[in-house]
Order: sequence, then C-alpha cells, then structure tokens
Amino acid sequence: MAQTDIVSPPAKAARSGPDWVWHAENIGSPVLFTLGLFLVWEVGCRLFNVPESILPTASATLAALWEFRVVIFDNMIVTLWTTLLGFALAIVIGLLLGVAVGWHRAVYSAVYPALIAFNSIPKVAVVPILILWFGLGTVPAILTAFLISFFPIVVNVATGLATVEPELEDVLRALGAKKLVVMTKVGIPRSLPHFFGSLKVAITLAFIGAVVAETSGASKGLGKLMLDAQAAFQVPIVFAALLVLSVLGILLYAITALIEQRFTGWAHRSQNH
Amino acid sequence: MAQTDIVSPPAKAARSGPDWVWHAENIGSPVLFTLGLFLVWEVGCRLFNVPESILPTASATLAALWEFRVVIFDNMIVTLWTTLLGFALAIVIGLLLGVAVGWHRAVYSAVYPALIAFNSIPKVAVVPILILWFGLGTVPAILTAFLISFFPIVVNVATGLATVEPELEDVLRALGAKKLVVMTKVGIPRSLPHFFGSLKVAITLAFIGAVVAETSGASKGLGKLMLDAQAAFQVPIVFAALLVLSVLGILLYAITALIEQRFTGWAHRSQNH
Amino acid sequence: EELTKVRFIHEWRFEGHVAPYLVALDKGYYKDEGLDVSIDPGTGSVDGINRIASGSYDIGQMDLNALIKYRDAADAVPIKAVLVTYNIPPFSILTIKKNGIAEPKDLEGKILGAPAADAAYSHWPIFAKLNDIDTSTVTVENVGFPVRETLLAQGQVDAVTAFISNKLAVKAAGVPDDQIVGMMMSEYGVDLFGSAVMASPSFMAEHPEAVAGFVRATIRGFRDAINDPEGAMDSVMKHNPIAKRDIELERLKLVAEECYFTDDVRENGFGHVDAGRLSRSIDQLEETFSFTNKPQASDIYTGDFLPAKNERMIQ
Amino acid sequence: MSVRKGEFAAVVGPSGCGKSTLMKLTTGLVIPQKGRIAVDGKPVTGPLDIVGMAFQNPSLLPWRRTLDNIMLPLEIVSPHAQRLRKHKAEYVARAEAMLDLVGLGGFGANYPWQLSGGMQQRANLCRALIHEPGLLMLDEPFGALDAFTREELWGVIRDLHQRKKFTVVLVTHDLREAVYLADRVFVMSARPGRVVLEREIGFERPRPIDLTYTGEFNDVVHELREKIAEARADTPPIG
Amino acid sequence: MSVRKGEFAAVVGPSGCGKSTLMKLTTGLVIPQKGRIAVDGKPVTGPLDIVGMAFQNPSLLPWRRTLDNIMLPLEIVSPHAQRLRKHKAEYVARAEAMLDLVGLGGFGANYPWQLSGGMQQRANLCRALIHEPGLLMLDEPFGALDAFTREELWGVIRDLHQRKKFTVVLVTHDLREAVYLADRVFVMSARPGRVVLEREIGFERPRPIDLTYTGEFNDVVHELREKIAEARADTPPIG
Ligand SMILES: Nc1ncnc2c1ncn2[C@@H]1O[C@H](COP(=O)(O)OP(=O)(O)OP(=O)(O)O)[C@@H](O)[C@H]1O
Ligand SMILES: Nc1ncnc2c1ncn2[C@@H]1O[C@H](COP(=O)(O)OP(=O)(O)OP(=O)(O)O)[C@@H](O)[C@H]1O
Ligand SMILES: [Mg+2]
Ligand SMILES: [Mg+2]
Repeated sequence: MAQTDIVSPPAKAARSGPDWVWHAENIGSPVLFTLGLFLVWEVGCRLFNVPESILPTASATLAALWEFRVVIFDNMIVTLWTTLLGFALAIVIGLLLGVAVGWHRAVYSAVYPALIAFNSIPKVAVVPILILWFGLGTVPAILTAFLISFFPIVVNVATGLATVEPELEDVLRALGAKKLVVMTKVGIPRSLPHFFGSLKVAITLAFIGAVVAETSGASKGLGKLMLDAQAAFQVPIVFAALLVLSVLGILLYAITALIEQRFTGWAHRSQNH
Repeated sequence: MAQTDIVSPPAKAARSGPDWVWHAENIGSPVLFTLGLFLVWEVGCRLFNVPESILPTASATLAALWEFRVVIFDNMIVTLWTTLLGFALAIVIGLLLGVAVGWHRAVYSAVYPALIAFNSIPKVAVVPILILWFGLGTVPAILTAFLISFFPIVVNVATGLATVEPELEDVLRALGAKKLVVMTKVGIPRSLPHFFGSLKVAITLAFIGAVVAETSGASKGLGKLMLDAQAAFQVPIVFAALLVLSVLGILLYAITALIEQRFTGWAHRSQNH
Repeated sequence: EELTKVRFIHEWRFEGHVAPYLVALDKGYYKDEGLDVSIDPGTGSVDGINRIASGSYDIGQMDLNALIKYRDAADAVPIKAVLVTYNIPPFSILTIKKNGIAEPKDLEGKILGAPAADAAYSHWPIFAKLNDIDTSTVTVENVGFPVRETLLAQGQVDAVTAFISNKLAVKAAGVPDDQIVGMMMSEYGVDLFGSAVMASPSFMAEHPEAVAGFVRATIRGFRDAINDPEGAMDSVMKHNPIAKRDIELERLKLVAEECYFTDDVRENGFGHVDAGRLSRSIDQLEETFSFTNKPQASDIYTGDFLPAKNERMIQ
Repeated sequence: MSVRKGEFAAVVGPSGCGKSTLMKLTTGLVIPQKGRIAVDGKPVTGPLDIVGMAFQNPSLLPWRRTLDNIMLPLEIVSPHAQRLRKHKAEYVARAEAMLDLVGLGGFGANYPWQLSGGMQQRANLCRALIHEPGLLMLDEPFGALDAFTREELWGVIRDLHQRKKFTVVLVTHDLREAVYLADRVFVMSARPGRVVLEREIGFERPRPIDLTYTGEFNDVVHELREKIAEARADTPPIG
Repeated sequence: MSVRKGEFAAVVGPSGCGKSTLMKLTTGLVIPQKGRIAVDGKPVTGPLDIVGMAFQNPSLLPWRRTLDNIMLPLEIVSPHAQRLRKHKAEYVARAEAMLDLVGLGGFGANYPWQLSGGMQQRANLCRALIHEPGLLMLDEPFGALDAFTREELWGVIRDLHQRKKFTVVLVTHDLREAVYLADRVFVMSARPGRVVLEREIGFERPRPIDLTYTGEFNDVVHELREKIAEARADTPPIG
C-alpha cells in the first residue's frame, strides 16, 4: 500500500556537500579554468601565427614579466596606489550620492540625468582638463580613477534604496524614526548587496581609469610603462603589464568579496551560494 | 482627557502629493539643474579664462554644434548604431553569463576571476587586436562596446540571483520544478531590479567603448570626429560631440528606465519613488 | 579596362600635409595609372604597419624608422618602402623663447614634456647623445598628446618633443608665432629619413606595375601640392570638412618647406634615397634600439619602383 | 509516523517544535541528515511534483498579480504545463473560481502586497490546491483568519477531500480544527520534536459543521488538550 | 471609535476588513484621505514615537540577529537612544529577559530566518514591548502560536498592562482572547469596514486564566459571536 512514511523527527537539515567538493569548486575550478585560458592563448597564437607585435604568446609574456619584474613592480605600486585612492574616493562619494539620489525624488530627477550625461563621456576626453587644472603628477590619475568608478556605485545604491520593501521601513517609521535614521538602519543595510555588487564593477573601472590617465600624463605607472614598451616595440612587456593589471583586479576583487561575505552573508543564503 | 480618537473607517491611503508637485519634480528640477550646469560652465570658463584649446565655453560649444550639425549628425548615427549593437550583444551575453555564474558555484569560481581579470584591462589595449582580427569597419567598435559593457550586467545578475530569498525558490521547488524553471520563474524576475540597475551603467559604458574604438581606427563615428577636430584645433567641435554623447546617453537611459518601470514596478513601491 | 584596387592607409588623419595624396586622388592621377585607390586615415605608424602586415592594406605611408624597428622582429612581414616622401623627418624640439633654450645643451636642468608614444621622443636619446646633453639633468614628463602644447604654453614644461608642424598647436595655445622656437633634430645630427610609401610584399609581387603607378601618381600629387598649396586645400577640405582651411594651409607649407622639398630633393629629385645615408640611419637607430636581427638597407627600401630622375623633379 | 494514502492527517505541537521543518522534509525541500522519509513507498531524495504545499508564510511572488500567483503551479506541473497555453481561458476560469471559493473574488488583479494578511494566506491556499495535487501539505493555512471565514474554509477543504480523495497533512494550532477535519491527529513535543501522541478521530464523514458543537466532539478536543498538557509538563514551561 | 488612555481595546472583524490599515492609520504610518485621527488629543500627521507596534507580518530585519532586532526600538526612541551606548549591558540584559519571557531564551543570536513562524511572531512582540511604549498596537500577535503558548503570553500581556497602565489596541481573530484581555471589544464589518458593535467587558482585573472556563465568560463570547454572525448576514457570505 502506497503511503507516506516519515521516520525520525526532523533533524538539522544538510544543505551543503562534503569538504572536498567545496575545495574542488572553490580552488580547483578557477585554477583549472585559468590554466585552460593560458593554454588557449599560447596554442591560439602559435596556430594562427599571430604576430608578436599584436599579441605575443603567453610564454613570451610570462618571460617578459619575469625579465622586467623590477620595472613592472615599481610601476605597479604606483598604479595600485593611485587606483586605491581613486577607488576609496569613489566609494565615499558614490555612497553619498547614491543615498542623496535615493533620498528624494527631486534630487533623483535633477541629478541623475547629469550623472548619466557625464558618464556617457569617454574619460579620455576629461583627462586633459584634469591635467591642466591639477598639473602633472598623480592627482589627475586619482581623479580619473574616481570619476570612472563612482557611477556604478551611485546607480546600485540608488536602485537598492528604491527597492527596499516598505514593510521594513515601516518598522522604523512606526517608531517615529526620522528619514535619516530609516535610511541608515534599513535602507543602507538592505542595499548592501547592491552596493557590493557595484564595487566589483567599480574596482575594475578604477584600474582602467588610473591606467588611462597615466597614458595621458604621468611619469610612472603601468599605463606609462605600457606606452613606453609599445613605443620600444617591446610588446610582451605591454601584455605582461596587462597581466599584472588582471591579477591586481582579481586580488582587489577578492578582498571586496571577503568584506561582502562578512556584511551581506544574510542575503546570500540561497542553496547554491 | 487624553484619548485616541479614530474617526471614519480606514479609507484608501494617500501616498503621493498633487499633480503639480510631480511635474515640478520630474520635469522642472532636471531642466533647472541642467541649465544651472551650463551656466556654471559658461561663467567658470570666462572667469578663470580657461583656454579654448582645453575647455571651450558652453556658448562656443553650442555654436559649434549648430554650425557642424550635419557632420556631427552623420557621425552620431554611426556611433549610435555601433553602440546599440554592442549594447544588445552585452545584454544577451551578460544575461546568459550572469545566469551561468549564478547557476552553480563551480561556474562562479571558475569564470568570475577570469571575467574580473579581463575587465581590469583597459579596453584600449584590446582594440588593436580586434582590428587585426576583424578589420577596420564597425565590427571592432561594436565588439569593444560589447566587451566594456557586459561585465556590470553579469555582476548584477549574478548578485541578484545569489540574493534571492530561498523561501521564494522553495515555492517552486516544492512543485518539483527543475532548476531552470526555478531560475526563469523566480531567480530572473527577482533579479530584474539588479539587472536594470546594471543596464544604466552598461549603456554609458557601451558609448565609451564605441567611441574609444573609433579613436583607434575607424573611418566614421563621433570618436573619429573628435580626434579630427582636436587635430584641427576645432576644440568646440570636440565638446559638441561630447555633448551629443551625453544627450544620447540620457535618451537611451530614459528608454531603459521606461522599460524598467514596466517590469520592476513591483519592486519600486517605497514611498519616495 | 579593369582598374586595380589599391587599399592605401596614411599614417595620420587628413590634415594639410596629407594633401598630396588627396590631390592625386581628386585629380584622377591614380585612375590615370589604372588604379582604383581608396585612402584611409590612420592613427600612427605602429598601428599602420601592423595593418599592412595583416593584409588589411596594400600600401601605406608610414614612418621609415618605425618600419626598420618593426622589421627587426623574427616574424616580421617583409614590408618594404618604395618611395621616401619625408626627405627629412619632422622630429623636433619645440620651446618658447622666454625659456631660454636656443641650443640643445640649454635643455639641461629643464623639464621636457614628451608623450611616451611620440615618434619624435623615441629619437630623443640619439639627439641627446649627439649633442652631449646630460640626460640625468633633464626631467622628462610623460604628457598626453592633447595637452602637450598647452602645458608648454602654460609653462608646466619648458620644452616638448614634437613634429615641427606642431608649432601650429603651440600657436593655437596662445603663444605668438615669433615666440615659438622649433629645433629640427635633423639640424643637430639626427640623420634619419622620415615617412615613406611602403607596400606589402604580396602586393609588390602580384601587382608590381600597380606599385610603380602608385608611386608615379603620388609624386604628381606632391608636385601639385607643393606648387599650389592653396589649390590643394580644396581636396583637404573635401575630405575633412571640419578642418580650418588657413591652419591646414600653413601646416602644408611648413611641412613642405622643412621635410618634403629639401635641398636634396631639389637637387636629386623627389624620393631620392642615398643608400649610404639609409645604412647610416639604421646604425644611428641602434643607439637606442637593440636589434636582435638588424635589417640591411636593402631589406627596408627598394628603388625598383621609382621613375626616372627627370620625372621626379618638382619644379 | 506514517500517513495512509487518501488520509487526512493533522499535526499539532508547540511553536518551534519542527512542524514546518517536517513539512519541508516530506516534500523533499530539505534532505534529512538522519532518518528516512518515504512518499508513495519511495524514499524522498528531492522535491516531489505530486505535492501541493501551502507554506506558513504566504510567500506569494511580489511581481505577479494574485491570479498569476495562483496559476503558478499550472505552469510547472504536468499535465497542466503542457495544456496551459492552449486552454488558457479554461484555466483562468478555474483560478477565478478558486478565488471566489475562498472569498477573494475580484482580487485577482491585485498585487500580493495589496492584500491583507488573511487574504494572502487564502491566496496561498488556492495556490496549493489549484493543480489538484495527490498530497496536500498545509502549514497553518487558517492562522490569520477570523472564526467565520475559517469555518467556511474548513467546509471547502472538507468537501474537496471528500471528492478528490487526496492525502492531506495539516499543521494547525487549533485543536478543534484538527479534530473536525482530520482522520488522525499527531501531537508533537517541544524541541526536539517527537511524535508523543497519535489519535484516530472516528467521526463519520461527511461531517457537518454542527458536529463541532456536540459534546462528543468537545470530549475528543478536551482529551487531546489534556494529553498535550501532560506531555508539556515533562518539558520545562516557557516564561 | 475612541479608546481611553490606559484602556485595553480589542478589534475583531473579518479578514480584509481594514484592521491592519486601522493600526497603520493610528500610528501615522499612513495618512487618511478623509476622516480624522487623533492620539492624545492631537491629530496624527505622521509617525508617533510613543507607539510600540507589532505588525501582523513579523517584518524582522534579516541582517540583524534576533537580539539586535529586538533592541532596535532602543536605538531610536528617546530616552533609550541617548542612554544605549553607556548602558549597553543593562539593555542587553533587558532584551534577553524579554526573550526569556516569551520562551525564546537562547535564540537571541539566531537570524530571523532561523526561527520558526511562531518564534518570529514572538520576537516581533518583544520588539513592540521593549521600549515600554505609551500606546501598544498589536496586530494578531498570537496568530501563529499553539493554544498553550498563547495562553501563557496572554498572561504576560495582562500582567504588563496591569503594571504599566499603557494603552493597548489588539487586533485578533480569537474572541476568547479579545474578551479575556480587553476592557472593550470593537467589532468591524466586512469591507468597507465600519465599527458595527462596541462591547464593554466588565470582568474585574486581575483576571485569572480560569476565568475563560467560566460560564459567564463563555456567555459573553457567545453573545459577541452571535452579534457578529448577525452583522455578517447583512453582507454576502464568502464561498
Ligand atoms: N533555516 C533554519 N536554520 C536553522 N534553524 C532553523 C531554520 N529554520 C528553522 N530552524 C529551527 O528549527 C526549529 C523548528 O522550526 P519549525 O519552523 O519547523 O517550527 P514549527 O514547528 O513550524 O513552529 P511554528 O509553529 O512556530 O511555526 C526551530 O527551533 C527553528 O529555530
Ligand atoms: N498597500 C495596499 N494597497 C492597496 N490596497 C491595500 C493595501 N493594503 C491593504 N489593502 C486593502 O485594504 C483592505 C484592508 O486591508 P487590511 O490589511 O487592513 O485588512 P485586515 O483587516 O488587517 O485583514 P486581515 O485580518 O486579513 O489581516 C484589503 O481589502 C486590502 O485589499
Ligand atoms: Mg511553522
Ligand atoms: Mg491584517
């Protein structure tokens, strides 16, 4: 006879697999995937006979990376520093602007179009103005990194605030909380997943901003190095620098992701994450 | 005697102000704000005697816009078309990749670092490779627009999927729905606010990508026009082109926002929106 | 009769000094040679040479020195120059009178603005060495192309490396004409050629007569542009509607005078190349560029497509 | 515990004892660390598609109107999923009839957040019923309803069960509800929840609502109540 | 309707009649389009800070642990907001005592989604009480609780009201609950909800729980039930 048997009372439920699965997925797969990419790069270059002046092979790039490690490292420090400052600025201002935009419909209507307009402009066009105002040196690069990366933060924070469930806000409003308090106690925590999502985009943009600015006027930095290398027909160095940029991007992303996990663990409780 | 009086039964609650407030906020404020920006631009340039070769006045820019409207318009059409194609590609691939990344932890671990690495690379460095492979025409510009703009979409869709409340997924899982169905019926609709947020960032980036690619090799487009104008000391034309880019950015954003309203109205029910 | 298609790329965008090609095109000189030529603007020699190498273009005008460096790579496509148009390269140092730089030596202790990708800057070490400049005392700032002249005008840098025609940009940045100083590197011992028409090896092999025809028609274009710069502006304006006519005219005249129509050309005809000078220039490049695979003059240039001297005289 | 096919089982127990978790285990939403669960003779290893579940928390999808929320199972469970597109009108009519049945006629076009708590709960119930599941799991489906609406819905469930003969597992806090509706009542103890009592309810079906006012009925309710109180006495009381 | 200071009022009525909306209107969360609402003699124009509200839907903030959720009002309402930082330990102790009181001792460190439905509702109740508000609004606070837990919490609320003399408005579906706890019961009709009946409950305070088993008590409950049934007869029944 068909029947529904339920033996033993509900125990603590198991949602995740054993340890080795976790390791395979979190360490194995990215390593394998990355190795795969390098292989494709190397084989592709050799197979299609891509000229070194356009895309050097992976091995040539790694060789250049090793040979010029000192120069590359020196310049990397400069770019990293510039990027981090610009990124920090972008977080602060992006968060403030996002909250302002999410605060009131009028601010939203007034500021948003201007922000979008500004962001449709290639930052390369803005760098010269910055250089003329702030002189050569690192300030224009920091500002470019900031200018290019704050917008995703604004948009995501504003979206997050706009989509807060009013029921949660009501909990605070019922206590007579002022709008600022509602914002800090509900709006902002609730928007943190959006915010951290935007940081992943922003950090990569900040790198691009710093490098682009360095190519238009700086005496150090990976952007400058890449131009020099290009002019000296040392294309493998250009790609070695790009590789370094990628690795930096991943590192900063990983740090961001760690902080994200710490702050938005509550939101990431789906089964597959 | 102090007491709590409740007269008349609960009627439909009023959450928004009268009509003219809406109009003032939605049309008045952006117009005023934009006019203000132009004024600051004009006065600032005159006051600080900014050389025209760096930043022409607003009036000179508008004059150039009018004088060269035909050339600018012709090139604009090219850039707009390029951008739209790249953006469309970014939406499709970004959505697919975002779903794939949100689908399984292993995909996430494997693909995400590579995506971030790729996105930390300035796209200017990639354009020559694209041109080499796809020739000069519009393909490299379309691809650049795509490459620069798909990442925010991936990140936001993945974040949206990762933060879906498991309770909502359970509704479908309880019906024996396969993962794909859970994804399409719950994951994706629930992530739409994240998705649309990313489109706002992506559309501005797509413009930047198209223009940057055009400056590296194209026979038409606003990027090419801006380079020509810069070289011909017609800096006001450069800024007229930037102005056009801004307006295009706003227009495309507005269209995106309309579609967003249509699809994610349910999520935007906070009081101030 | 069927016209032969020729895809041509110029190293730069359509400014006044590109007029010879545009004139030749507009006046039908290429058609006269049985050619159907398309002319595209470019974004510099490094990109341009790569595009010829990849087969996107058949012929181009690019910097000969960039070609020499390019050919050093083991996998380089054997592109060869067939007509040297810049008898003297436009590489120079620009400064302003009040900065007190009259001689190369005066650059010591000053700030030199130089875009890292600038072709002129790539020859700065040769220039410095030949003129005994102590480079450790010169501060080189990487300045982007768009701000180079403005920074010079603002005084943030004391001198810049540039093409001689960039004098016009310094003028546009507000420095009066008579205050601008242009130091041609060629006058201080940098003995290089400038840009040249170069063709892909496959095109040279398949259409040798088309290459010769292209060279002949181009020389006619140069002759016309040098003799009638005003008239040549019609072609420039046609192909670049946002250009300012008077500025481009000035640019053409300046480049023609300094680079195209030199004493050597006056005497030996347009496109004259002295094999010894070319060899010496490769040696000179070795000062700054470590060859692994040093090309010979004959690898770089061939005079096979050049018409007779009397056809190459400008006046 | 074990429930027979076609049986109406009720589960009662103190708050937090694991009733909702039990429901999730049975439907395969959660996989047990120890113990065994079988439905239809087969062990449960993942979600089952013959189940209709009304969660304790209504969990209506906020981007769908009430009607679309209710029709959700039809889009997923066969054979409806295959038939839905062709027979759209027929299914919409069915959903609307369903809404009428629970007193939500005319609210189909409202979004879930435009409904009151009790209305959401009723919509939730409709969603569990619409695809006529073989096994119906109801987690406190009437908690937010007033006594009269509740009694009317008792009738609805009772009649449906009578007609369709599906298996029902009902979690409730209302002993009268359990006794009136169920064939068997399981009583669970406080955390960690175990079944401490199992009581067959013998009243003949169909049961009229007046049954609940009979002494016989009240005796059963009181008997259960006392047994639960006894069981509670073994565990420390709250407060 | 009008509620006196210190009074314990109960509101009953069919699902969807507007009870929750009434609560929101009273606390100023929603501004009425017509009609007038006054608290403490002053018309309500925005949220009031003397109110403690337990929403029908627990609405615990998912990023805060249960204890932090309960302490939320202390961070906002004066004078606690000013004192909180200095007297942290004292307030934490108070919140923990509160949790113990409702049987959630030891669950303070859990996230809301780790609690069962009834536990969330109890946490919600704690949050409404912790800052000792002058006006307590409870929207079906015991809906998801079993009979025993519920009766224990009745006692908790009764004692608190006795001691602190605050004003309480309680929405409930349980007539026994209303009669046992309230000084006055308001009965609302179905949509559009109007107060159709107002009944003073005269039982002397403090009321022992045994009162609910007396005939006198049951008479009042039955009287109310019949009156409601009469009122319902005027509106079309559901189903
Ligand atoms: N996601 C979760 N993670 C960890 N613990 C949980 C989770 N969900 C529930 N629990 C715990 O499991 C126990 C049983 O919860 P369950 O929801 O099954 O109770 P219940 O019997 O339905 O109670 P109620 O009558 O209050 O709804 C509770 O003590 C709760 O704290
Ligand atoms: N946000 C809203 N927008 C539009 N209508 C709403 C909204 N919230 C509630 N309503 C409507 O107002 C009416 C009263 O709702 P309310 O939540 O006050 O009912 P209730 O008496 O609390 O019911 P229940 O006992 O089911 O909780 C309902 O018919 C509902 O559809
Ligand atoms: Mg439960
Ligand atoms: Mg309600």
